[in-house]
Amino acid sequence: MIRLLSGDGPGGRLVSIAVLAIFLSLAFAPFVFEGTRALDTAARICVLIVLAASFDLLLGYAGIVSFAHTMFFGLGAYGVALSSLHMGRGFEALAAGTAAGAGAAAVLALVIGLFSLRVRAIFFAMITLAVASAVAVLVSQLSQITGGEDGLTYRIPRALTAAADHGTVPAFAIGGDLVLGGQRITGKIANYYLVFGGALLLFLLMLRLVNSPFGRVLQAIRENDYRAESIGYSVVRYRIAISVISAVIAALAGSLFAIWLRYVGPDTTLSFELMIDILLMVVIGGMGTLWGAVIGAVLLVLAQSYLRDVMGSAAERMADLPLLPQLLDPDRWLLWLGLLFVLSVYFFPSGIVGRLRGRR
Amino acid sequence: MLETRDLSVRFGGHLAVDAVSCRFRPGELTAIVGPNGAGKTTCFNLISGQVAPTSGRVLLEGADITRLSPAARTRRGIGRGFQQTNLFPGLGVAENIRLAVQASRRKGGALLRLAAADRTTARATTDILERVQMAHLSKRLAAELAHGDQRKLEVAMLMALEPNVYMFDEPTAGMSAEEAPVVLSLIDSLRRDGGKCVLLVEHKLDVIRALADRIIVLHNGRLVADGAPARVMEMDIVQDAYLGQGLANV
Amino acid sequence: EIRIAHVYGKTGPLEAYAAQSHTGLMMGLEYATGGTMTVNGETLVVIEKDTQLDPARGRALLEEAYGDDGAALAVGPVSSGVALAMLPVAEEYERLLIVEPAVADSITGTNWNRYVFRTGRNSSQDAIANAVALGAPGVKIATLAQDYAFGRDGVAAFREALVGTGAELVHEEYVPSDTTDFTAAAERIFTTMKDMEGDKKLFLIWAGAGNPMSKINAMEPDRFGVEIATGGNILAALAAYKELPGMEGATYYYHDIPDNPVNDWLVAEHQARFGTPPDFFTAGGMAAGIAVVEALRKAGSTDTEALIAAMEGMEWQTPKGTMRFRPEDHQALQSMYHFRIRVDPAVDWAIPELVRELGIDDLPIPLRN
Amino acid sequence: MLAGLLAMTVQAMPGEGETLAALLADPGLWPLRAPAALEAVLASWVTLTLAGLAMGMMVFLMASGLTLIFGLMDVINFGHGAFVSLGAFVGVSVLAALAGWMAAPSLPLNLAAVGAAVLAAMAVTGAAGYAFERVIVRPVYGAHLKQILVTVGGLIIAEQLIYVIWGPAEIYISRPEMLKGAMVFGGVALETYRLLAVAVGLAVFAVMGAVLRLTRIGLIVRAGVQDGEMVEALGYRLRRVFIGVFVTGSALAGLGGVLWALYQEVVTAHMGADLMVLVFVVVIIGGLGSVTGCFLGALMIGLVQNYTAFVEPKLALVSTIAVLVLVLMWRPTGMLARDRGRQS
Amino acid sequence: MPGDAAPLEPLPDATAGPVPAEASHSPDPGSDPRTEPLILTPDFTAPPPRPSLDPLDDRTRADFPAAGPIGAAAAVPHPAVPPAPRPAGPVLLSLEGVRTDIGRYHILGDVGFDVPTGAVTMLLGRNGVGKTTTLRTIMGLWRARSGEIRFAGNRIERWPTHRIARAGVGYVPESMAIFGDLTVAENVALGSVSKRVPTDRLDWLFSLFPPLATFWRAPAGNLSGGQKQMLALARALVQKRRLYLIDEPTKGLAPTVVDTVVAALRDLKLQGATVLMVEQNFAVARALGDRCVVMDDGRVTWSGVMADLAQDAALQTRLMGLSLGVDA
Ligand SMILES: Nc1ncnc2c1ncn2[C@@H]1O[C@H](COP(=O)(O)OP(=O)(O)OP(=O)(O)O)[C@@H](O)[C@H]1O
Ligand SMILES: Nc1ncnc2c1ncn2[C@@H]1O[C@H](COP(=O)(O)OP(=O)(O)OP(=O)(O)O)[C@@H](O)[C@H]1O
Ligand SMILES: [Mg+2]
Ligand SMILES: [Mg+2]
Repeated sequence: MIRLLSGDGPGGRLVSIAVLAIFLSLAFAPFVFEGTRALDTAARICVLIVLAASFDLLLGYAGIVSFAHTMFFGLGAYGVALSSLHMGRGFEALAAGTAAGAGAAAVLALVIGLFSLRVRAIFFAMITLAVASAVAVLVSQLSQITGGEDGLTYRIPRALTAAADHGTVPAFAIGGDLVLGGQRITGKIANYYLVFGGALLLFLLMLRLVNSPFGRVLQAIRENDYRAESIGYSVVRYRIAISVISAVIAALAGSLFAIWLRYVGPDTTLSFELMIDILLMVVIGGMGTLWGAVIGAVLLVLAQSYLRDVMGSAAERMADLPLLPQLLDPDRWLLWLGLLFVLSVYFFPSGIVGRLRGRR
Repeated sequence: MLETRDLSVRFGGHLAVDAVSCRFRPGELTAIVGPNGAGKTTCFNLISGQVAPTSGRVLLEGADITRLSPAARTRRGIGRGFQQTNLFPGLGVAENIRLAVQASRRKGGALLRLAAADRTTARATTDILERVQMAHLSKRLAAELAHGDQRKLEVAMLMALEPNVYMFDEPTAGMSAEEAPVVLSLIDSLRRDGGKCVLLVEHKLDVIRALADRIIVLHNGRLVADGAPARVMEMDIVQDAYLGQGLANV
Repeated sequence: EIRIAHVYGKTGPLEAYAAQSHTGLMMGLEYATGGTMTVNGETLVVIEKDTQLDPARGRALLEEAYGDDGAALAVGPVSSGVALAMLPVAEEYERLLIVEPAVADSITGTNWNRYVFRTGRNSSQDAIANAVALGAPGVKIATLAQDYAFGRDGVAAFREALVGTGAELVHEEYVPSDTTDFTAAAERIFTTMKDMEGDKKLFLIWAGAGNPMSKINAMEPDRFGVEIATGGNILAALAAYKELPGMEGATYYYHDIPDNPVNDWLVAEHQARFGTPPDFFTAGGMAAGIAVVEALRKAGSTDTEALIAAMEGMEWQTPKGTMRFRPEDHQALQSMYHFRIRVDPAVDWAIPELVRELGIDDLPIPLRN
Repeated sequence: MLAGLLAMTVQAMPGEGETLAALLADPGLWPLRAPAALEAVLASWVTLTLAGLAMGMMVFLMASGLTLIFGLMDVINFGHGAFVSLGAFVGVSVLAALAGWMAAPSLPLNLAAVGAAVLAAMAVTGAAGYAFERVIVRPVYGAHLKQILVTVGGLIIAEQLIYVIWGPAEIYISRPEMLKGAMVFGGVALETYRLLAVAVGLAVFAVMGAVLRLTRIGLIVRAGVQDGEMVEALGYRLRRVFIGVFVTGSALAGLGGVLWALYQEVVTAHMGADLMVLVFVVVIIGGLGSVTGCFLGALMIGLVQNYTAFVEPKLALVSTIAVLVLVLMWRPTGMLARDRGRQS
Repeated sequence: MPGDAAPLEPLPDATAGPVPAEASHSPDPGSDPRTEPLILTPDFTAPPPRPSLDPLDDRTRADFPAAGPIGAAAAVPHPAVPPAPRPAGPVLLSLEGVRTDIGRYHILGDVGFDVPTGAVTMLLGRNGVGKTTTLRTIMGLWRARSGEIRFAGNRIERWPTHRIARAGVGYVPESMAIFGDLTVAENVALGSVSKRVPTDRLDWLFSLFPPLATFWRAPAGNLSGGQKQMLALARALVQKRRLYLIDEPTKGLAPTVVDTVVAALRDLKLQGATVLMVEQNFAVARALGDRCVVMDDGRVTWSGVMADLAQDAALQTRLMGLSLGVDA
């Protein structure tokens, strides 16, 4: 277990409990929660955990700010979509698309890195912003290939859709009326476990990565690149390496997402809003610790889905007060999240995880 | 082992290092002295690769390393400490040293091994911590150390690199009279026991007298004297331009 | 109880449209049920779902609506991208999705499936209506459109429809959606058109903010005898049309134009409740609301097959007069309005005055599914 | 490089590619779609040039505040866009109230209305900048990473607050009566409104230059960014100076916002954020912290965009990025970046 | 625009005379350097011309008359034997029961001592005992958790830093805190309250630290370590202050310059200034100090007249762990 987690446990009792709870909920989501939305939310969380964690590799571990992370995510997703459209429905298409997306992401990250990681870090932030916006435009321009603004809808192997039936879970009763199992395993559930397993694997891989000697060097570079260079680490190479790795992982996350969703479009995979969401997840959860990405992703997805309901009822209760109802309008949920974000940047720069760990 | 040939560098109109040629041998501790701004640190920068020379070459064991990056030179065995303290401020003291140990063993590229599981690196780290008498500080962040301790950590990181050529830039500046000897005896042992080539920039004459096998004097970027300590110290130029009344000659 | 899901982009850049659409839908249900909100003895309940303009979310919400909330049918969304992502869900769950007001042709075109109906216009309808309104023998027309699928489809439909009118399309100019400076595009168009003879028109197809109309007008196209023409817009945007009195084009809706009891009710009620006349998307939402009620009544149940049978070819009354679901692609055929701009200083926006109503039969909308 | 890649992809597309390839191959074809006299061609180019310069000037107005804050305080304010939007909304509200002055065919009245809107916008954005500095930016001076994060957070909040106050709808506004239309000399048309933008831009440029040259503020702020403690230890009230600069920068964003709103004739809460990519590009190619560089960069972008859009609209999309790439290949720190000292 | 003007490059070093032929060839790498010191021609530093202090003044340095020779500073007599301790004047600064925490660490626990007017008080102690922290606490850069700090009759422990500075306290930090992106001229200008500094003050600084004149328009980040230290001192000395807090000024300075600094601080004392200084070099401390405060582990362990400490090897060993040598 310890080895599996690369010796880097969540740390702190509360964090451990939270992470364990998240893991269990995700692992048994199809059987614990009712309804399609819950399953969809769970799958989304799996993908976003990987995406946010891969962004944290850059932001938290290497101190590089990139606004092009969703671009790589998109590459992975479009890879699967295009291969499924052109090669026809099938697992080969999924595999080929995934590989192609990851490869394209690696190449693009390498080019951007070679070009801009040599200059100051701020430059990298702005240049990635510019490149990402150019790619988004390109995707909408090349609508014959990419489906433009409207995106692409495609079919995945039948074994992964709700129509397929993979048998039922053996049911057994534990005392009295309590019966576990018995559910039908549809292709959708199989699909979910594909996403879950993929995400878990990638996450463990990243955990390993940041606790490797390589990961330590990244932190050193973040702290003082000049010094890192002078003790014999080639800073540019490390920076480029991590940006390529993080791009590839983002692309893989994109592929998982595409397999789950059976739709890709610029809004779901390339948008600046998604980029901001990832940023929020990483920062609120805690930069520089992958567990932060886990907690951040879960919180943000839950907030997006449920914060609004809470706010709606609060707004109703304050209906007679001036301004407050507007501020609490469910449509203004982003306002509160932004506030939370800013607060977390200063009051717990190490995010929720850092905060909870500190109280150990 | 290390040699510079007509090394020069010009910053704008200012010739900071002017055709400096000299050789450094293993087992020898060379002190480099000279007034402020004479070009000592810049010479170091040229040798370790932080600054590219306008002309001239740097040779290590006969090979030309003038075009290599600082990192590449460090990997070939040139270790360099800084005059202005230059650490990883947000990391712990032990981690600072560990990174240097890891660098010297070229383990930074390992993506999937576990850093914590690397016993030999860990052992080397504790070893160095003990040698510089900083074991009690190992968990503190480098940024939290007092100035003198930061200087010591700087030296410790250099030790951890285990280079063949050690370059110390005023390692004891700001160290108290009690602490400095610890560091100095370490430096001394490098040369005597390790047979390493040591370059030392220092303004404290007692240190130079005690340690140096040879002194090089830089003045306005030029090498103006090179020889045994006693002889060099007597020279007029050194007396007038550098030593002054000698308040520092404790 | 019958549950109807309204899945639409409540928050995000299209918030304003979304709000109109929702108001319209609710008023449509209210009007069609005579204020009782019951059909076939069952209460209508509207569940709102916010896609935040995210297709993935839209898709998940629609699944939730059908799967968990038991919605009999769904209405929405605002954005075409979201709509396209949602279409397969309707097919998978075998429930109806009434698209309103997303306009992409492919919704009732290449990506259509039999569970999809659309009460809103599609972009061809817009383009063709404009072509019919503007086209006449001897007229030379240039187009300026956004360089993405919507713009190119629009111009393509416009070009096709123009063929029958005797007008000639002499230049197509496409610019990025985020263009802010139209000097270059205008110069290119002027360069092409200035030495031509006859009536010269520049037709703008533009969605969203950054409408180039007044910027091009500021470059005084009349120097070269070029007149600007464009389709209708929401009231707020009509303010900018004040600079172009006399401009012609075709619009989807303006509250003063249609003359029927449904519209009279809508205008009066909207004015009374909100202090403003109903707008573009209010009318669309209402059309969808009435369609839902009519269909449920006609089918007598919420069974999807019964509903489809009831709706194919169904005609019903809307603020825009009679609409008809074409059986082949489930697109609602409807009137469009050829207008001319009049400026009244007392009104905040420019008034599109009816020149001619372009009825269902005047508009040859191609089948593309 | 990027442009080249793009050109290749575009060429690969059916239809489009042919005309494009032909155009690229034969520059003689460029302006000559229809037989036209040389003067007419010339007139087009003059129009494009004047318009491009004026557009650059407007971009400069929006970028100037960012450069000022960036150059002096080393704070990258990703929230700058929110101030542009805020200024635009305030300005538009004032203009709506002064509708009478706007509609009157009198230049002084028109200008008075615009002036009032600008003042109000600057006052409000200045005040917002004050709050932003105190609450959001102050704790993170010197920490770039945190600045980026915190100001992005500020951007989200500010945009949402605009929604709360002005509602979700975009607001349309017309230019004042006398600033509509264009001035036509021969075949050259120059929008009247752009003249106003040019005048304001030049004035701002001159005033900024004078203040920075004649006062010590620039010095104190630049020193304060490197080591705020030491500046305080030398007896300066650094916080006050910082606030002053930040407020000024934000007020300039407000000014840019109003002028941009009147140019676009519509305001949306995210208009500022949409402009940020352009503004960043201008600031980068100008060189971090250089007001003159920002000025030149803005003019350059204005011209390049117009020229490419005229010659080949497909390329206009990436022209900005291409300029950025080229400038950075030539000078990795931008055209006029200040020489920074060594770090060791 | 000043921000945009490229800093003037330092002019070709006017101080370097024509290089005699034998100076330009380097020592024969073959010969053993230990046998014969190779003596090359020394070139004495001629005084650089005095540039304008105004960092915004673009005139070239050639416009200014030459200043006095470098010997000017050395001309100030400074006997090798310290002067007899002067009677301590009225107390200018006093600390009482000062405790300072940094984060969760307790660094100072009960520090108290007096600094008399017109004298140099030395703060001594091993590394990490809290000397720097004491100076920073006085300056208001760390906040004392409890205790009193009085300066010229005012309680200043709650004052903001800039107010303390304006009350007449100059500070030379241990890290030097040079503004690396600013030119030397701009750094010095920031040290002065008025925009124009009296030229005699400037002349004095240039004669103390000639490199400052040479690199007047260069970015200060490019200075050598010792030159930065000189700049840090100059930035504090350019303005007359009542009290100077100086943290390890001689570290990294060449022996001649150390002498110069000692002379300069004596000068300052003659002008009526008060100095509180941290110094590791006991010879310097002994030569300059009138009084002495010794710290250990965050508290004061001894304070008194410098001469008492200088003459008592046993006391030195007790206080600082080893004998630093006694005066004859
Ligand atoms: N920022 C900080 N955070 C935590 N601890 C600190 C910090 N700065 C200093 N310390 C601690 O405070 C103690 C005293 O430090 P200080 O710098 O005052 O020592 P000093 O006497 O000046 O030593 P030196 O002679 O080495 O400069 C040291 O133990 C140091 O580790
Ligand atoms: N990057 C640079 N740009 C311009 N000038 C420089 C640069 N680096 C060093 N110099 C100049 O070169 C000269 C030599 O500097 P160097 O740091 O080598 O001196 P040093 O001998 O180490 O002095 P010290 O004993 O004071 O540390 C100095 O005058 C310095 O101002
Ligand atoms: Mg040095
Ligand atoms: Mg200290």
